[in-house]
Amino acid sequence: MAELILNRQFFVNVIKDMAELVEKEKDHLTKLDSDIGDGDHGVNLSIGFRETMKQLELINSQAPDISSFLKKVGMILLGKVGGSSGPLYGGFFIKAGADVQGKDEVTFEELIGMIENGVNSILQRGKAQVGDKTMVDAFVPGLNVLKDSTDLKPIERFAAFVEQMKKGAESTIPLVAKKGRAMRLGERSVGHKDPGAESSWMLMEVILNNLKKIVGE
Amino acid sequence: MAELILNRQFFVNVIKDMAELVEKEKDHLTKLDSDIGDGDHGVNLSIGFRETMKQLELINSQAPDISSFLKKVGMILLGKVGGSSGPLYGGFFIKAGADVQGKDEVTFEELIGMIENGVNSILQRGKAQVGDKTMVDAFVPGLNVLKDSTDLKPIERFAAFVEQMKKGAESTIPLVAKKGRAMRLGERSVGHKDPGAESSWMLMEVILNNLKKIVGE
Amino acid sequence: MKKIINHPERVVTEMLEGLVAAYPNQLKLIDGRAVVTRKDVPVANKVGIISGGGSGHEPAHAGYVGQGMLDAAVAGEVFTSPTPDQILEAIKAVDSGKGVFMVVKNYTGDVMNFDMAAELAEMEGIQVDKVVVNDDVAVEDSTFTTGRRGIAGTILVHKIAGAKAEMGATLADVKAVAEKVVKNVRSMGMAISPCTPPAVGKPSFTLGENEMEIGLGIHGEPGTKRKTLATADEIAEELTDHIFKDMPLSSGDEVAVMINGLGATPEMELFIVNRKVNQILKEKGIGVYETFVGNFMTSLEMAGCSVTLLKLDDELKDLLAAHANTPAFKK
Amino acid sequence: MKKIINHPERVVTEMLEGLVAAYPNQLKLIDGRAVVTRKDVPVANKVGIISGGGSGHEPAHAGYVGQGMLDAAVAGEVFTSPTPDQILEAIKAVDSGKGVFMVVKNYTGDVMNFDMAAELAEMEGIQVDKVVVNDDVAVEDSTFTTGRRGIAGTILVHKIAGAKAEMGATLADVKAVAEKVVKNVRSMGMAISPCTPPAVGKPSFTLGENEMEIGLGIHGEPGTKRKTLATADEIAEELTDHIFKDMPLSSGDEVAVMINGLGATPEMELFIVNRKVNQILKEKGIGVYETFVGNFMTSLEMAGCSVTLLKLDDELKDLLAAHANTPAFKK
Ligand SMILES: Nc1ncnc2c1ncn2[C@@H]1O[C@H](COP(=O)(O)OP(=O)(O)O)[C@@H](O)[C@H]1O
Ligand SMILES: Nc1ncnc2c1ncn2[C@@H]1O[C@H](COP(=O)(O)OP(=O)(O)O)[C@@H](O)[C@H]1O
Ligand SMILES: [Mg+2]
Ligand SMILES: [Mg+2]
Ligand SMILES: [Mg+2]
Ligand SMILES: [Mg+2]
Repeated sequence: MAELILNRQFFVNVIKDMAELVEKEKDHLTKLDSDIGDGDHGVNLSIGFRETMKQLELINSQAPDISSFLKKVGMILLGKVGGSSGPLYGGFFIKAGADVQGKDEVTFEELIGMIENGVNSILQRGKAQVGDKTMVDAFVPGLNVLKDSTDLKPIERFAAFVEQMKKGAESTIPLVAKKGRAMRLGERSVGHKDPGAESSWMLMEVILNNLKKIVGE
Repeated sequence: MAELILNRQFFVNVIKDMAELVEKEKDHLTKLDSDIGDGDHGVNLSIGFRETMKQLELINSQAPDISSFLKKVGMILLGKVGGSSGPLYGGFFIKAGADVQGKDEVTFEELIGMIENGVNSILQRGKAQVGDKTMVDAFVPGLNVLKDSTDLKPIERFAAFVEQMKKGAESTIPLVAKKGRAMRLGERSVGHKDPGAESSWMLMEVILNNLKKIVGE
Repeated sequence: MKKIINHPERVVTEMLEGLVAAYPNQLKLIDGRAVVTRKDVPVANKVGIISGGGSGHEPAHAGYVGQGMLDAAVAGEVFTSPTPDQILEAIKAVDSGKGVFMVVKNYTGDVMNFDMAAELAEMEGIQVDKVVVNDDVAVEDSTFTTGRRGIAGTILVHKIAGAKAEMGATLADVKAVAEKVVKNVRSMGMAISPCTPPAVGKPSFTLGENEMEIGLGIHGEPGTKRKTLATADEIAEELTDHIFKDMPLSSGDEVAVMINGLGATPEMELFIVNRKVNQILKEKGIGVYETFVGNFMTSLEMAGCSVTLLKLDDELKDLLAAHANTPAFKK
Repeated sequence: MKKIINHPERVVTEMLEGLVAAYPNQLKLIDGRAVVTRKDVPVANKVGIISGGGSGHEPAHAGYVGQGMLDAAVAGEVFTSPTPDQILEAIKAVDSGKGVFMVVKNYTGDVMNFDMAAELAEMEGIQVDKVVVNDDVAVEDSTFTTGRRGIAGTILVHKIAGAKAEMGATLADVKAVAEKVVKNVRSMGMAISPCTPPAVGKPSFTLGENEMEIGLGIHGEPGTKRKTLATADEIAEELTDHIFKDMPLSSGDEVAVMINGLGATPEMELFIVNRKVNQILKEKGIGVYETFVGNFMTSLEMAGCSVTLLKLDDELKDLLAAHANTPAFKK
């Protein structure tokens, strides 16, 4: 099997599908956030991705490489999503592109590095740890699986990553929130899934689905 | 009959008796003021005259003449009575003494001039006219009688003055207030006697009573 | 009544003590008289400028004591005129021999007490003159006044008369410029919630959740009309309309604008009002020489605002721009 | 909800327009970005100082833009952090090549968004550094923060970092002095009535007629305890006690004092609190170098106050005394 190469169109498709996902899951995410937060997570993401879709053609045509394209996407999310998830997800995309400057296609291994950079940006920005009941509870264990399961084929490997993130999101249910707005609820946050943990595995699943399309599964 | 001469002790006695009157009529005056004002006229006068009584011996011993004595009394009333009646009555006493500097006794004619000066001070200070439902409705017609009834003997003349002031006070009942706090009530002030008009004839009656004592009636 | 105080009867004294404690190098308090003066009074060769009135309008008036504005401020009890003996004390403290000028707001009590004090001072050989400020276009007569009330425009009188005096002007010249300000300054206010005088303990009036009061004074005395709460832009239009009716301004005129908060109004709202007032003036071709936005003449914790316009000429502009250094107003 | 506004969604934009309309010679607004800058930015050879945060805390922060304090302020929606693209705009506007210093209050959202903007600016070759202000001794963690919140003490950071930058200091030196202020400044607040964010339309919390909330933040987030309303003196004691526990001061130390109103507190009450704070400090032999009383960091129309103490050394004293000319703070 030839090496898995991801071109710029791959990333454009991913963003389009993420925008579609967010519209579909908006109410679900907002509902989760109204249980333990301020009930705007789905709305926040929707505002950001709608603006991204509006500008997608333009930024795609202007960006010289994948790095710039993702930086622009991240900037729009930064400016429009607001709240906590704005800088977190915005930073994720900006940093994901940071190491692939000048490239118009990347390898699967490079994609893993991009995701690692993105997750590191979330950790650095939010300073949350696993167990704080945030998206970090999905991303960190997921990323460990993604990096470690070098024995698996790309699709299986990425599927294991998403699967682990999904478990990580489930794992937030019994936790007491230690970061973000849910913190103020203290013990009362127990029994609810963290909305950001939920949105994060869903967004990563969009990448998985696009990988599958490429390898023609 | 010898000319009626009023010495400094006369004025000291008048002030003492006014203070006594105010204590006796405090509730009555306050009641009138609560009908159409802010319910403090009796209280205001009481605070002022009590302070005057406290300092009475001292100021009497320090004042070189009747003028200074009355000025001091007026100053205490000015500083303690407050509200509208403070400057009005305070000014009354200060101005009453203004023309009798250097004197330790005054004639009955001079007393009339002193009262005229006092009333003028009230007119100048408050700028109220007859019919505005204030103490001016008592003082002005009263003063006219006092000045004009030159045919009467002193006591009768002064009694006519007080009698006319009392009538003037009664005349405020059907009026609509045009000055002072009662103004805000507009038509609703009709049917109530003005507290300042009431206190003014009562205070002047104290002078009458002291005149009577002197001539031995 | 919710207030951060110790005792309703001690609010004025304790407030003045707290003020002087904050500015010990600039201000001093005449013990027991509720008179705050510049520390350097009497200022040699300068007409002394005093003002005062009931308390509850802070920073008016003690906050305006300092270089280029007042030499002394006399504080009465809340919403109650100070007494002539207090005022006399202030007059004596600031007189350098050049005379004393009193800036009095047009309330019957204030006018009577300041006049009385002036007469007493004159008996002691001090030259005293005054101006009566009546900038409020809302009503001709109110509970507290005969004729129009003095409200936020008073601060502009302090500023301009103060600057004139600081330049060494005579009492007559200070009076002339103060009267020029009074002739050219107009204000109009509104409120959305009342205030509670500490000694009274209950609100001065009540307003429905959706009502506002237009044209009311700074003691909670009733306004000219009660209306449904309007937008900031509509309020700005209504207030300025009243002023224009009373003092027509034409294209080319220049004004100073004061958007004054009554105590509990967030600055955000004052700036939103200023935005519209500024637009209205620009549309009419009226130049805005300077704008003041803030709490200048308050009514305890009343929520609402007033708009003041002062029509300027070159002299007034210069005096407005002159140096001033007081706790509440610096230039 | 009673407010003098046009529309809850436009309050921030309209407020900033009204602010810039009031100070057209000193301030300008970056269109559509809710960024207010000095009119003369970038100031040659000067480290640019920026701050910002959610709106509703006026005059913070746009009111402190001007000579000797901030070069720019970035406004978020009410009680919501501004976004990195806005902040980046401010950074670019004020950078003269000497770097940009950010004064950030310790709220998770603010810290994340300012950090993000700094990284973006650095990618564009602009040197950026920051200080995180966490003066509130009330709580270690709150709804909005990890660690202590930044409240009124922030204004003293603006003043001192601003003065240092104005003198031509390097970015590292500005940072060093700002961190010295943060290390030596402590605040504690209380409230007797809540505020209503315009877009929310209802009060952030409710308090009984006889209750007060101690140690609450400037977004109406809960405090550390709810108590029966105390006297001004007792409140002053409680607030300063908390500060002393956290930052022991001894006889001979010198401090700057800030008595800050939360928006709807009559100045009278702030001065009554200052009176007692001043007495407490004097009794302990602590010198009061300077006192600031007023609305510096508000919470819309919340009624209440905070007390801030900044322990001074000679450097801080000089910088505090340096010239400053901004709409809300003049020296
Ligand atoms: N410090 C943090 N680190 C990582 N994730 C965080 C942090 N704070 C919040 N989050 C994530 O952000 C989500 C909430 O996002 P959102 O509702 O859009 O923002 P806000 O809380 O400002 O309304 C949370 O569910 C959590 O997963
Ligand atoms: N302008 C005025 N001229 C003459 N008398 C006045 C004037 N204003 C008020 N008064 C008198 O003062 C009285 C009220 O006095 P008082 O209750 O002591 O003062 P206040 O009205 O300030 O509470 C009124 O009943 C009226 O007679
Ligand atoms: Mg949320
Ligand atoms: Mg939110
Ligand atoms: Mg009365
Ligand atoms: Mg009264």
